[in-house]
Amino acid sequence: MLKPVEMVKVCIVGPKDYFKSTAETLHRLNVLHIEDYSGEEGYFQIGAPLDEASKLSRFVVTLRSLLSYVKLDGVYEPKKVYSVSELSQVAESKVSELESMITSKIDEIRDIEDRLRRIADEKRLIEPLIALGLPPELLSGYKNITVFVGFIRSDPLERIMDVTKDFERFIAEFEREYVVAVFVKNEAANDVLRVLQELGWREISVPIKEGSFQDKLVELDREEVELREKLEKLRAEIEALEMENLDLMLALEEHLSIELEKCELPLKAATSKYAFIIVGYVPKEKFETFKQETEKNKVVVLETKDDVWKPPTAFKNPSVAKPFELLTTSFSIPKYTEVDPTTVMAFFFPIFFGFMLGDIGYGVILIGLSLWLSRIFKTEGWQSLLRILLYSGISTVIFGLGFGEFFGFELFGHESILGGEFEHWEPILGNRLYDAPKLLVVTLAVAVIHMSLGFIFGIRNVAKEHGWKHAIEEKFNWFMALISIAFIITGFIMNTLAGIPVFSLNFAYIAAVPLILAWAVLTVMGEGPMFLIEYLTLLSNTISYARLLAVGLASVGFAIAFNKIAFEMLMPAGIVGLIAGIIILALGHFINILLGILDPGLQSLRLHYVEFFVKFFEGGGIRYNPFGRIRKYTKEEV
Amino acid sequence: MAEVQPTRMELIKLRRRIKMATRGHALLKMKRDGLIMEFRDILEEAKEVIGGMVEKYESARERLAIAMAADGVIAVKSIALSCHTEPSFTIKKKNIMGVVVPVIKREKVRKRVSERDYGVIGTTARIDEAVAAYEELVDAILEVAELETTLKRLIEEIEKTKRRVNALEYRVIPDMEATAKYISFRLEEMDRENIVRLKKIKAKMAKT
Amino acid sequence: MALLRRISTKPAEWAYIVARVRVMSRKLIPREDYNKLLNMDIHEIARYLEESEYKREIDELAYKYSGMDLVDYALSLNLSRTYSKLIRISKGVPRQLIVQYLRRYDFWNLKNIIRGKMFGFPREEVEATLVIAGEYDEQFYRALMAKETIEDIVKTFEGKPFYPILDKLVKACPLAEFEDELDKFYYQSLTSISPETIDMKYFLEFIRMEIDIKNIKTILRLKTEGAEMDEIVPKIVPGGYQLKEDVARRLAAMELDELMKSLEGFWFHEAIKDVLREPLSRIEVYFDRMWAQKVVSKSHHFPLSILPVLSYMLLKKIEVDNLRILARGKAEGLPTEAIKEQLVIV
Amino acid sequence: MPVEGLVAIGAGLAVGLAGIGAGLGEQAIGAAAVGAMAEDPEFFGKGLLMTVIPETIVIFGLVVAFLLMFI
Repeated sequence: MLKPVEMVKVCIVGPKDYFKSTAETLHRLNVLHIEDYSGEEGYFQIGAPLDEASKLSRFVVTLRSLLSYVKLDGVYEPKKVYSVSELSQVAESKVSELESMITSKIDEIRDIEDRLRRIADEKRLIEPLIALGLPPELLSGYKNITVFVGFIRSDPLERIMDVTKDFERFIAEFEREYVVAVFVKNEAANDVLRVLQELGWREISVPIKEGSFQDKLVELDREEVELREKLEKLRAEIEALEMENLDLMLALEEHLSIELEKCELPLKAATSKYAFIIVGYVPKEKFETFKQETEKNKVVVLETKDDVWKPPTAFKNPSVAKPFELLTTSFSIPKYTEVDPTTVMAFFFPIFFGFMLGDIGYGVILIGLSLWLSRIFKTEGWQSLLRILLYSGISTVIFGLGFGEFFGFELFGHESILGGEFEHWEPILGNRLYDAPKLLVVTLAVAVIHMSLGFIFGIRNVAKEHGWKHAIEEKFNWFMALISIAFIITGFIMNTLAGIPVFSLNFAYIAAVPLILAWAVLTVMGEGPMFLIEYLTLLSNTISYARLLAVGLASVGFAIAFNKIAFEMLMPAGIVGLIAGIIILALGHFINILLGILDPGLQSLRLHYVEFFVKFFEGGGIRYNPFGRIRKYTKEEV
Repeated sequence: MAEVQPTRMELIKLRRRIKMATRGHALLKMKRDGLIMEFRDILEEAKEVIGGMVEKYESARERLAIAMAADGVIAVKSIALSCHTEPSFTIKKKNIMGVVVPVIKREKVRKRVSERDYGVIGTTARIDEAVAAYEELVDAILEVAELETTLKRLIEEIEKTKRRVNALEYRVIPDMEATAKYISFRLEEMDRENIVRLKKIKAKMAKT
Repeated sequence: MALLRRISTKPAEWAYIVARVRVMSRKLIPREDYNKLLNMDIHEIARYLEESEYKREIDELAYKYSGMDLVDYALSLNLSRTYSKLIRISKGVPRQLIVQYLRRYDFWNLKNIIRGKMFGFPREEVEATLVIAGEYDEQFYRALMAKETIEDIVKTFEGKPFYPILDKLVKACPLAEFEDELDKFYYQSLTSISPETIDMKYFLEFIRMEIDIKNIKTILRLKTEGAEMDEIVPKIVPGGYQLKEDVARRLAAMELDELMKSLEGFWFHEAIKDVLREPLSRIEVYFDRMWAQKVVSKSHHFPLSILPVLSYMLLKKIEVDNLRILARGKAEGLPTEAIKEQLVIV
Repeated sequence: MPVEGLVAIGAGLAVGLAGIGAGLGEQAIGAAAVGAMAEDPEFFGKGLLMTVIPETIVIFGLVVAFLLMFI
């Protein structure tokens, strides 16, 4: 529960001839977490992939490329599961068959896209010419006259006049520039060109010699439409083709990938001329079967006591807590030797969440929402997240009962919306608005409990890794500091309740003194005097738990505000008010629920990550990732 | 053999030629052996150089790959394309035992810094090294080319010499020796004929 | 008190971007993974990237490309997107400085486009090298690449302060000189900012130190190839931190051995004091690593400043370069050691 | 009567001023936390923790207000 699955380090040694069969077995067993051989030292080298790897790689790359054209959303359930023997026979021919079928179509698509791009270019040429309004016949085909057609920054009329009087100029505005056509005698052409260039002239090469630009444009538009239709059709065809072959393609991809993984196993192994060694970790409980099965391949499986001991972390949590592994791992993966905080988080997270939101109405909505969404989003991550939401929803309902809140209305007490008998009841946990100071004290108590747990884990982690001396100097001292803080707060509260000046001496303050002294001595010894300042950090950590109340108050505040606006200000004002009131109510609570998922979720997470984990959790572990995989689109005959 | 004039003059000439041929044969044999030895030496060198070239090719490819990765494909490729300088070289001749072999006088293809085709500030030393590696590779290729030509020529020459030696040994000398034998045989026969004839004339003269 | 004043000016602006950048830095490829990557082949590297921060890019491109092309495209695209994202998520002074820094990619893109045009590379290949993160957007570059000639490309920039440099290119200035001029222009435009606030001062100091690194690399590279002083001097970027123009001139006049010795006393000396005999590309790797480490440690000293952002941008660029070298090395079948030597693993 | 009014004003000031202070303190932390979470949702826990730390000041204000009002 708090510890990950126990691992043993194993070493598989054998002659190279048996590598292939060993790889088969290892992949099938799917339990060995392989430690890659670095290949830096000495006699043993990283192995070279088996010969088939090259061919398989080519197929796999092609297949995945083809598959990338299918948009597979989330979780796809195959209609047909292919058997391995069936696949390995047809793999080669099928891949090239699929490739040629689809490639020709993709090529066609590329051609059409190219053509479309050229049409767009041509259209861009023609549009300014249409603006100019001269028919194409006039723009070329002269013997003694040169025509300049192009864009220009400003009207060249006067400047050309300086050079020659014998010319004709047409001009039109086009997209913040001018289109111009200048007709001059050949003799003056060079001078005019110079003048034009000075004005930033850019030539337009006239695409057609006769007909009309408008007609050409229409023609191009028509062609474009046709091409686009064709493009759509081709895309649909590809999709149809792929959907039709999808199961086969997925199966082939899986099959080839698995074969490839086996062929590339040597890259993780150390090999010499005749032998190979694979080093890795196996869960202790599976070791015996693993050894038996693997040794059928005439290789030796040894349990080693290597000095490099970095086992991967395989979570071992009850299924209730499983979804919370997502939250643990998004902080970091615990090291093998560390306490896995998942179960603790599974306990506290919903409590914090519920404490903050604490409303029967919102809780019920959250439960419904999570159940509904979990039918839509099937991926593992979403499922975990929605399960966490469900737990939080349940907790919200329970705390809602405790606080006596329903959509911000009070259920119990003299303002109860239920009226009657309920007006005499008191909410078990108190009313959050009126009993805020009381609840503040509760949150501080929660803080001390939660963080104490963190320190206890911390003491255990450090003791395990560096010995008890370090554990006492680095973690136990802070645990005492925490207790002293608890005493100080107690003293503070006692004085306040008694109505005497807060800092006047009492029993709790005195109790804190020896703890503080012990803490100070240990800290100076273990970490140095610089770290004494961290006492303040710990204090701020403690106060940080006040957010349990603060976020809740904000949520209640919103709800009450919306209710007040709707019921007391709008609804009494007739039918329009009624409608506006209902809208305000729905909208307000909708926003509040959104915030109610987001904020308590994040804050609860934060309390775990920042205040709790930092006390003990270093992380940086390796996730247990055994060699092999669970087949989905293919099946193996026994 | 019939066309040979079996005269003493001819015999003397032939004898001289046989002597010369035998000496030539010995000389050619020595030359052949010498050439083979030379060939072996150069072959050794060639092996080394070719090995070096392959190595340089490998390293040039390495450098290139890394430069492409570090400085961008475009930069590296365009530098390759912009390298207009063709390797220039002049062919001179060297005499190995009367065999003329080419010596390729290489101009180093290494470029001057000021002839770079890429900015220094925006690139890394990888691109320098890739360029340098390729320049060295060109050098190495030229060296190999040179050795290869030499080897080819040597092989041809060795073949030729071997053919000549064989021709002398198995054909020319035995032929000449046979002719000489024939001539001397004929000459002896002619001598004998003459003696017989002279004896007959003597006898006739004695009768009359 | 000075600290208090600094924090109280516009802390939220910095806090936001720095926090984001810090998280992004954490997601850079860890150094241990390079050992694994070195054992993979090109397709496996692509797949590794598909499972990392490069997923989106690989997925988008893998239907079409594979192997080296895929990795090349994905890396450039990811770098562009990462940088654009930095601009998108910052505002005020941080944004201003980030934009200024990223303008280097405008020049990088421009150089590549001009080269591509000059040597006739296919458009796709040029596109794969573009890092769209500076002043201009994708649309602009597309239009630029579609232009017929280099003259047309140059004409687009008429009126820009660096237009004269482009104009020179058209008038047959060697490509090498043109590129160096552009880079020098970039650094000059940065160092000419007047350091009004403390943030600007940090930024400038960073740039000046980067210039030092550039300059010493340039000097060493050119010296190794036997360049003369007057060949080196035009390639020196003015405005260095310690390695100012006159110092560079003095160093350039020395023999290589003497030069190496006189580097003692420069802030970057520690990077290379033991490795003087190694090939230059290795020495560059040491420089880059030391520079990155320096920037990272400085960014820890000044957490609410531009330095963490700059350090991330630097590390990201190093990562992309590393991955590209790795992938290309693997695709070309280079030996593992040769690849590892070229990686800057911070 | 006038004394009670002054007390109420004092209590209001205690809460209000504390709130302003906390808000000022939280601006940069909040910006940083949001930034980190935007990159990587895993920073939710740490981000939240950092953000709410100054907010204890408000609780101090509130406690003071309580003491003024009720005691």
